[in-house]
Amino acid sequence: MNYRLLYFASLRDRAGCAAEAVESDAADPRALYAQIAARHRLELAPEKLRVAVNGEFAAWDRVLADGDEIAFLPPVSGG
Amino acid sequence: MNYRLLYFASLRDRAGCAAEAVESDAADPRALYAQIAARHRLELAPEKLRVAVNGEFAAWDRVLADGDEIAFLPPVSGG
Amino acid sequence: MSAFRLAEIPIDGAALGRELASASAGACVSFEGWVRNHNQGKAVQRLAYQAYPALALAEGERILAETAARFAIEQALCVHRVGDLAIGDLAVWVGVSAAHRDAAFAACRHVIDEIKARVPIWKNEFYADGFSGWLHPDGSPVAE
Amino acid sequence: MSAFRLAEIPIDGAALGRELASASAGACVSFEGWVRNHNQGKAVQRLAYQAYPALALAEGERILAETAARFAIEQALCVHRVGDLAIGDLAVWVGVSAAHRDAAFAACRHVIDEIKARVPIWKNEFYADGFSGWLHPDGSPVAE
Repeated sequence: MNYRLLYFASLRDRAGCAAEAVESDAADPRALYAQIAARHRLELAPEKLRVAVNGEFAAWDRVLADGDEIAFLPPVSGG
Repeated sequence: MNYRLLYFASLRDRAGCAAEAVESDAADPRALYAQIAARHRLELAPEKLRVAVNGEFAAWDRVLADGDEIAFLPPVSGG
Repeated sequence: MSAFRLAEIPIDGAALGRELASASAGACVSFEGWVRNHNQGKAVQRLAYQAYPALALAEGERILAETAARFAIEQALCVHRVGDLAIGDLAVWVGVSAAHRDAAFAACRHVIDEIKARVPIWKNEFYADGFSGWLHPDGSPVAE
Repeated sequence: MSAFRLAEIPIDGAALGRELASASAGACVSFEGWVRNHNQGKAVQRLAYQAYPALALAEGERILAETAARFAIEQALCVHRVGDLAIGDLAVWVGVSAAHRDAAFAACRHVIDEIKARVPIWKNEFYADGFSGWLHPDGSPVAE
């Protein structure tokens, strides 16, 4: 399936881009993160991240659909 | 002795003036208030008031000196 | 300039906020007291504040000094209006800067509570029914 | 206009305060987060905030709606900067109006606490030693 990935903060620095299109057989965010973490050598463990799908927070086992936009969010630090 | 009295809020309305000079034999604020309360028909009991002498809070039994400026202060309501 | 001030003209909160500016402060909390159109169920049309200036300035300054000693803040300022005010007018402004927000919130709250309880300033409310009344700190009318 | 906003240009706290004006409000509490020249013992030279705009706006709006439901307030607004900021710049502004000050203080504190904990905005601090780092909500560096 085709997904669009968004990267923020330290993940963006590590991935070297703010967004990318990926083709993947991962069916949920957990499997998808394992793939991209290996490819970009991301070191933040999933327990430290939150997931968003199509602009809303989502669960790690959410079933993904073709064309979904997925973001893995590092701990926030606004304010 | 000669005192200068300052009036504020409801006491000013009742006394009909913001300040007045009085000659009195009262030796402390307690005795002085009894005299002026009778003259101006002030109805606020002394327990509801605070005393200031020469611009600082003072006790009801403070010994007054000739020329002192005395204010009897109703409960405040700023803010 | 003193940290506690009385103002006979409108208070400029933005200008006061700039007086608190500091490179080492991360938080600034301000409180504004506005003239409200009602109190204890009565419609209020306007207010007048009367102060005992010499004592109000001394007591206000004492409150700000006590606050600076008690909380981890950088600076605290307070300005209180006197004279005639209309609905919506800014009656009192308190601003506190600090490295962190815990102290800024706590100190700002402390200042306005103490100002209301201790500073010789009196509020006279003028009501829609034509009556007026001096108030206690809790907003209830003075018996006299 | 939305109650929660992201700003790429300097925040005008005075203009935001005027949006809160109300004849029935007696209290207005505002919080300003300023860029501080130090954090956890390190000298900070400047900051950059990065946001996930779609989700930040939705989550910020949710926080303000929850706050309005939970506290007796009239209105709550929040604006957060994104992009590059210098020491002393206003990074986040929260303002709350209410009939009484208890609710205004509590709600303002609640908003800034929740914004810091939940809204997808990230702070990158640039240090005097030439290094930079993304931060956790508690101000400590992200491990990666």
